[in-house]
Amino acid sequence: MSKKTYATPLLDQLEKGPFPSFVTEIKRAAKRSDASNDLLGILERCYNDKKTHWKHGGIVGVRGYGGGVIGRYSDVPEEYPGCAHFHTVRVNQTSGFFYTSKALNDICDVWDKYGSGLTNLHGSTGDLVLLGTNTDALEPIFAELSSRGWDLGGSGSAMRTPSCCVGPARCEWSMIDTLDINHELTQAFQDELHRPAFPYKFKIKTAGCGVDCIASVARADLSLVGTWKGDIQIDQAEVANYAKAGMNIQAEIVDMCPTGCISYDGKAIKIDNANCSRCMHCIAKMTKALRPGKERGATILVGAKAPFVIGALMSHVIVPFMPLEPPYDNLKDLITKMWEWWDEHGKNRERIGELIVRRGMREFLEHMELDPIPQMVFEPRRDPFYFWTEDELK
Amino acid sequence: MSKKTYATPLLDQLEKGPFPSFVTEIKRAAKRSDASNDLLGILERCYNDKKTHWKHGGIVGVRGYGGGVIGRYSDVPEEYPGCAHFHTVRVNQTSGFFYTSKALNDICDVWDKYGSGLTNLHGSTGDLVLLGTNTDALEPIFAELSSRGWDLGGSGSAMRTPSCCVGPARCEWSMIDTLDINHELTQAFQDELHRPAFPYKFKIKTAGCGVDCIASVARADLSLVGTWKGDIQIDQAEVANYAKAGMNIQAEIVDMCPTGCISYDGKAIKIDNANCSRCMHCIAKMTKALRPGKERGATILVGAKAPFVIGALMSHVIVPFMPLEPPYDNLKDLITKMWEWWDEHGKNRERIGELIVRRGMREFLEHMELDPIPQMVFEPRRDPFYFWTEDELK
Amino acid sequence: MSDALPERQTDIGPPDYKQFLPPVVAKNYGKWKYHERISNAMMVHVGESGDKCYTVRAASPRLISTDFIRDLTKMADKHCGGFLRFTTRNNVEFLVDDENKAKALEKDLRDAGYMLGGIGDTISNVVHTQGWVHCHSAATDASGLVKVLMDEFADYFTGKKGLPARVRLAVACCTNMCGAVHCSDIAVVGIHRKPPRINDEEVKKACEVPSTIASCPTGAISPNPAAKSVKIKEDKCMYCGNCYSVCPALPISDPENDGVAVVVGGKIGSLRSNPKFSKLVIPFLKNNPPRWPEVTAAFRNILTVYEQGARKHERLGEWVDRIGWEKFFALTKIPFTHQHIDDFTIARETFRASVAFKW
Amino acid sequence: MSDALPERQTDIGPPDYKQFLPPVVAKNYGKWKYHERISNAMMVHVGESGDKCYTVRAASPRLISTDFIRDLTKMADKHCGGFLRFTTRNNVEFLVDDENKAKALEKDLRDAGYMLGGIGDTISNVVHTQGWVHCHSAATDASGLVKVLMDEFADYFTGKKGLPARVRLAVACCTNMCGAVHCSDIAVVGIHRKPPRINDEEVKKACEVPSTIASCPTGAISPNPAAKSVKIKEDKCMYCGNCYSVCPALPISDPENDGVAVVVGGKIGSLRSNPKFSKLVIPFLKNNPPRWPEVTAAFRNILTVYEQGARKHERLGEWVDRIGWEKFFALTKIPFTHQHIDDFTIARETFRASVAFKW
Ligand code: SRM
Ligand code: SRM
Ligand code: SRM
Ligand code: SRM
Ligand code: SF4
Ligand code: SF4
Ligand code: SF4
Ligand code: SF4
Ligand code: SF4
Ligand code: SF4
Ligand code: SF4
Ligand code: SF4
Repeated sequence: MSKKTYATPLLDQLEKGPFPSFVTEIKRAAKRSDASNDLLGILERCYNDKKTHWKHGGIVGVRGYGGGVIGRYSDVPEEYPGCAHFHTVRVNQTSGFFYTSKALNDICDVWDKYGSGLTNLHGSTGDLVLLGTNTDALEPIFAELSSRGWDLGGSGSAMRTPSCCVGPARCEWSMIDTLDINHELTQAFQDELHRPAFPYKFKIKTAGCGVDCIASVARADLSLVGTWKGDIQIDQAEVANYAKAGMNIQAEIVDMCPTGCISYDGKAIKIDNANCSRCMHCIAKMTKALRPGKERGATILVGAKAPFVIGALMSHVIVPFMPLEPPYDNLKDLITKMWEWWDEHGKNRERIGELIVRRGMREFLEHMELDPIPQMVFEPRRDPFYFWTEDELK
Repeated sequence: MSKKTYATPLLDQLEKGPFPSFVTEIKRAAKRSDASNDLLGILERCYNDKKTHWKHGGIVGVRGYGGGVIGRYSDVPEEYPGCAHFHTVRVNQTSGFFYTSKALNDICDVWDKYGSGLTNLHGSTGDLVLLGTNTDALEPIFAELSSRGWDLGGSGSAMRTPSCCVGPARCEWSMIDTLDINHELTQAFQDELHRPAFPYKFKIKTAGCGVDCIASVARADLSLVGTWKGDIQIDQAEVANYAKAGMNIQAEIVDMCPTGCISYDGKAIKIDNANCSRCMHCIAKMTKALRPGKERGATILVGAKAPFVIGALMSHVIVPFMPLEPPYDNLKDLITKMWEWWDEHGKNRERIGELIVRRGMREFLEHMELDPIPQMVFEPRRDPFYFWTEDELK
Repeated sequence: MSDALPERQTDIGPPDYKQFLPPVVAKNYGKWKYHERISNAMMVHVGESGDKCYTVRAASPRLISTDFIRDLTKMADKHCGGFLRFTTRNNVEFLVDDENKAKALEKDLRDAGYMLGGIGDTISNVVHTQGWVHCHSAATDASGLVKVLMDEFADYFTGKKGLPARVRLAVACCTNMCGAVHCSDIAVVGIHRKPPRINDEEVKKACEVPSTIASCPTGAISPNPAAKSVKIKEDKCMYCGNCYSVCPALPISDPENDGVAVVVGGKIGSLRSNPKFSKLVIPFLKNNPPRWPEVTAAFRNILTVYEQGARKHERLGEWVDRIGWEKFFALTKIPFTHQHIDDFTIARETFRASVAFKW
Repeated sequence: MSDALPERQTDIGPPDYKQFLPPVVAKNYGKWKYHERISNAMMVHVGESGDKCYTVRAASPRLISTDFIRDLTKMADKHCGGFLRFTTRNNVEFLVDDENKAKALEKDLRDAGYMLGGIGDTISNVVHTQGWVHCHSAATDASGLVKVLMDEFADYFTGKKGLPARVRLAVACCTNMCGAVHCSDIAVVGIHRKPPRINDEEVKKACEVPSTIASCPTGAISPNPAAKSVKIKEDKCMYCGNCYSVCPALPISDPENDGVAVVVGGKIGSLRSNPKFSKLVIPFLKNNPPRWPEVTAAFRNILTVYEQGARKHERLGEWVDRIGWEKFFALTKIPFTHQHIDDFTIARETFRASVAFKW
């Protein structure tokens, strides 16, 4: 195919300015790839028309899998034949997004050969996203990647690619092994990841602490967040150093503690641990002086999702503290149990959080064999409208 | 009728203890009234059976009125014939619940003649409630009362008897003339009060300030609450007196101000009035030192009600500030306009607050010709799901 | 009173309040400067004019005989020029313009056995409802509960015992909540625990099917055209009794299973924090008349923990919001059950979407 | 790469992360003691062992070519033993175990034109989505918006300008919100303003009617049995486009009326305050590619007011909660409209049921 050259006056304006330009990236790829070259053209057109020129994807994929590829077709295929098909391949990223040059170069080789040469590192769910190829290339790509040790991520009504924060790899606050948990869950649920069989998507995100650098509470059906029991460990010498270095401990720490459980007499910090909600503020701002308590585990929350259909939800607590040690069987059992209930009662395109809202926490908790506890709610109900079982009436 | 004597071992236990006893009151009335005597019997029976022995009331009332009487019949009329009928007459109380001996004695005379001799001073809505009479007595009671200057209160799907706090009569904080407003509204809407023509009940409560001693925000479809513009008036000498008298101004005032807009240097108080939310805390606790600002008016809120059918609602702001001076035409117009919309769209047994939730604030505000302002909400909406009119798209 | 009926009048509305204002009130109307609490039974309001208005407050059971009223008016005639008023919580207030008069009044009231108090940071009278005295809908009595609660907390009314802030009690005998239960510091509401029983014959005669269906908050009611009646999906019914309000042929009361629920933490004023709804803390206590000892014990427990934990001026709901509901349940040792977790219209907003909580 | 295809494998999952950990990370895994920020481009983590791990962070547009990746790997080969990682906001991190190495690395990166920063209280990279580059659902572009926003706020990324706290931006090209718009400090989301157009023939062929009906949050869709299609009650449609996600025969995009909405005040972590949803502040700005000047100006305005008003460590949503939304609108001079008042599932909770507010 001889390459068209597109005038891209609009896009060109996005090569200006200090931030690295995705347009430059498309142009770089376009040098080698017809698909990327035509993408330039079609994208300029979108900018011009102020509308998308992509159509709903049909179902495309690799043999034996029901997900991992997002089909995409343009609505002007004749004019931009290079990206008439422009499917996305979701490659399951590594835990914590750690790579070696070798590994990334391998992927680049495959992608330069079979795809547009364009990627997203990473997609919002966490996948290493290979952006733009055609249906015929899918099997070869998969063969090349999988033989090199890479597998696809999730799409459709399946478990989605789990992801996690950098955690113990490079963070002093991680109270669970986020990378290992993330890896183990991904491995344990390969079938659920590749072969959509759920009512809708199911996302898992693991954060080492309540700072939640992976946004689990906002963006995962299952949020695992590291936490502790026991007293915050205080190094008073370091407290003094912070003060010396100019920190206004009263204003920045004491007054900002949401539970008011810290006091500071100008010398030492005292924490009323029984009233600490483990919000992480003081620890995050005085990392040298304060460290979480010694008994470690995770809080398990369920149900976050985007606004459709009943308004956005954040994940809410269902297990306040769960020790998480390999092989994480307790966690895997919990997940399996959760899926059972959702599978049975969830409507098509109903996330688990929506199902809990629809059928009530009671049914969910009973299925999960979890006792109701106040930590599950911000506050008890207001109205006196509730159910009793025959058992409870006895 | 020769009087039965009832053994009331259960009720008798409610004559013990320091608080004045309603059982004693029933017994006092029973001395003169068969109805009250039989009430003793039926009430003991309720205590024994742990259930009510009253049935739904049929429609009873006085000629020309659709409300003001609550019909009530017992489900064991043969056994307690004196209270087989036991209707309640709601007498419209005075503004602020002020009375003279003469006025109350008049009512007692009528009630001793035609009723049980039992009353509620006052009902939860505010009426002077005459408790227990029979259908035949209703017209005479009404004639006796109305000729002495008393009228009935509301019931059914009507405007209900408005009520108000003691306000300017005996409170230094009242920023509107609660008694007069209450009286004027009651008089202006006599027809709406006596002849139910609304989708459901409509309650009005007027409080002189945000302390809300009449519970308007919790219990009225229309809540009028006095407030001010301008700076809080400070008498620093009295501030000093409070400090001298032992008040911990920092802890009790400064730290408890919800907007953090007060400072105190050990001598004088300073208020950042632009950030004051007029919550009334500081004024209420330092009444000699602090007084509301000088421009006075009311905040108008709409929609409170009990939990049926969609959960309890509190009234919410629709007009942040409205000057209220006799003859209160601005207020009367507002009310009439509100009723128009509710009348048109409200379902049977749908309170105005529920209707606003069902059809949205926009429609209500547009009908009211009120512009949307941030004071109407705690926070703006979360989701991006909203309507546009053709006009707005232009 | 003569036997011939006088001529009736309509739409005259209530008498003008102005004629009922005591002279000191009329004179200083709208011109009060400040007030001072003299005791929990007496306060003085001082006018810009320097005039003083002393108020003495007495408890009333609200359900009172004309005798009780006549006693009050006699007292008013003797001390107050025949003026008196009631409060929004059904206490009686006597107003005089001079300290000595106030003292004499107070003495007379005490001698006559009145319970004085309710002013300031007290447990004042209980906002309440009809109960078994008058209402068909009642799942419990109201006056009886008020009596036993006020007996229990008499010292908090009179001021013998102090409190961090006002504690407002309420009693409602059914979920219509004619009392102020939904926004009270501690309150009790009558509830049922079994679905209504359908009397098809009566439904046909007495009820409007569409409004009966519409009355159900959970959509448990559907038409039963064959019987010209309704059907109730029992597993969707949460026994609120609203259908019974609309249709007498759906009786729901059941002595075995009726009782009360305790809610706490509501408030009305906007001082410090926004008005708050009460929250459920005890889903059920059985009806144990005449003195409902389980209810008074529950209130006592909650009050004691509040008293110990709250700061000055901190209302019960504000205290709980500060320490967190998990601490409230821990401190009061009240068991937390499925009933506590909301499953109604705003349930999602109550789920703890945060990892910050206390053990 | 050879031409013959290697043997495919399935269900192997991702490679074990352990092989990708830089040696200093592997050695100190789970045993970090503290970290220090050296600049907004570099930080050091110190292990219990005393080992140090220096991180240098560079911006990436996320939509990158293999060339970009190969450049990164070359840099990693040169300085970091071939190890590198990405952050959850799509920045690139290079990790070394020695300060001098870190400095050399930083210099090389700067020389190669990388934009360094994003560490600490910065505006880091924007979480975003596909937009016109790849998605059929997009009401706006994503990468373009990210580019112009990050150009506008480059100084806040590099740390040339400071901030009271992190400000997290997000962009989503439709209300599916694949970005983190619903919990971000300042974010923008693509929206439509006209109902979908129904292509009956296509609906019949391509769509499942019941799931199309169920997809509508407002219940605006009903069956059209005659046409084996659906009907849309236009006055109930609020143009969310969810039906189009489910049924391609209901196109909704409309260049004249599509655009973006700005939301603010969300947060995710539980530090200080619970996670917060973003709230709508600007209901509509037109799509004005390629540089959306109205959007960058709106963000700039909000950021400036926040910067001036917030306390140290106070996130945007925390600042607004402290001063109140009425003040936010006054300070930013953003007009308040009907669109701001919630009318969706939790609307009632947002109505101001309190008399405490600011003028
Ligand atoms: C007498 C009184 C209770 C009392 O002991 O003080 C009362 C008594 C009744 N109320 Fe009430 N309500 C009374 C104040 C209230 C209040 C409080 C208030 O007005 O401040 C409320 C809560 C606020 C509100 O309006 O939402 C209240 C909310 C209800 C409801 C629920 C309404 C709703 O929209 O949810 C009902 C049910 C109904 O209307 O069918 C109701 C219905 C009733 C009925 C008429 C029972 C019925 O279903 O037919 C009760 C008659 C009892 C009787 O036999 O005397 N009553 N009712 C109060 C009126 C006295 C007066 O006129 O002064
Ligand atoms: C007499 C009465 C008004 C009336 O028209 O009858 C009244 C009168 C006063 N109230 Fe009240 N309030 C009265 C019901 C209320 C109510 C309504 C209710 O309880 O249902 C409330 C709202 C309660 C709530 O928020 O849940 C109420 C919350 C207050 C407060 C706020 C307390 C707080 O900090 O939250 C004050 C201010 C204070 O005391 O600092 C107050 C202060 C006052 C003052 C001091 C106002 C003044 O300067 O005159 C009055 C002296 C009373 C006292 O008891 O200390 N009054 N007060 C009501 C007496 C009821 C009773 O017999 O106990
Ligand atoms: C690298 C990264 C994790 C990863 O696995 O990739 C990370 C790493 C760290 N975060 Fe984070 N956070 C990262 C995304 C997040 C996110 C998620 C997001 O933005 O979508 C959040 C939640 C934001 C929210 O609440 O909306 C997040 C909120 C924080 C906070 C809390 C800030 C606050 O006070 O609200 C801290 C604590 C602090 O800095 O005091 C924090 C602190 C840290 C520390 C200091 C933790 C540590 O001791 O190592 C790390 C240094 C980073 C820095 O930038 O200063 N990190 N951090 C992510 C970098 C993204 C980027 O390129 O900018
Ligand atoms: C690629 C990605 C955006 C990106 O640029 O990074 C993406 C792209 C799409 N998302 Fe998403 N979502 C992506 C992360 C998310 C996230 C964020 C997350 O996972 O943390 C969300 C919000 C959280 C959530 O799950 O609720 C998200 C919420 C949605 C929704 C709404 C789901 C809901 O329950 O409300 C849809 C609609 C749907 O499923 O039909 C959706 C649908 C889509 C589809 C498949 C469009 C469609 O309707 O068929 C998009 C394909 C675009 C394309 O052509 O490539 N996408 N989507 C992200 C996945 C990359 C990856 O695998 O790493
Ligand atoms: S979530 Fe916690 S453990 Fe994970 S990177 Fe962030 S601060 Fe560290
Ligand atoms: S973790 Fe949070 S709640 Fe606990 S002491 Fe620190 S700042 Fe306070
Ligand atoms: S509401 Fe305000 S004005 Fe009315 S009595 Fe109470 S404190 Fe006084
Ligand atoms: S009225 Fe309330 S907000 Fe205003 S200064 Fe006083 S305490 Fe603060
Ligand atoms: S609360 Fe219920 S039972 Fe009690 S008076 Fe009101 S309607 Fe009757
Ligand atoms: S009692 Fe309540 S929930 Fe049960 S059927 Fe009647 S209205 Fe519905
Ligand atoms: S936000 Fe909407 S338009 Fe953007 S990628 Fe997700 S589904 Fe596509
Ligand atoms: S665009 Fe949204 S609101 Fe409109 S019909 Fe489709 S799903 Fe319903």
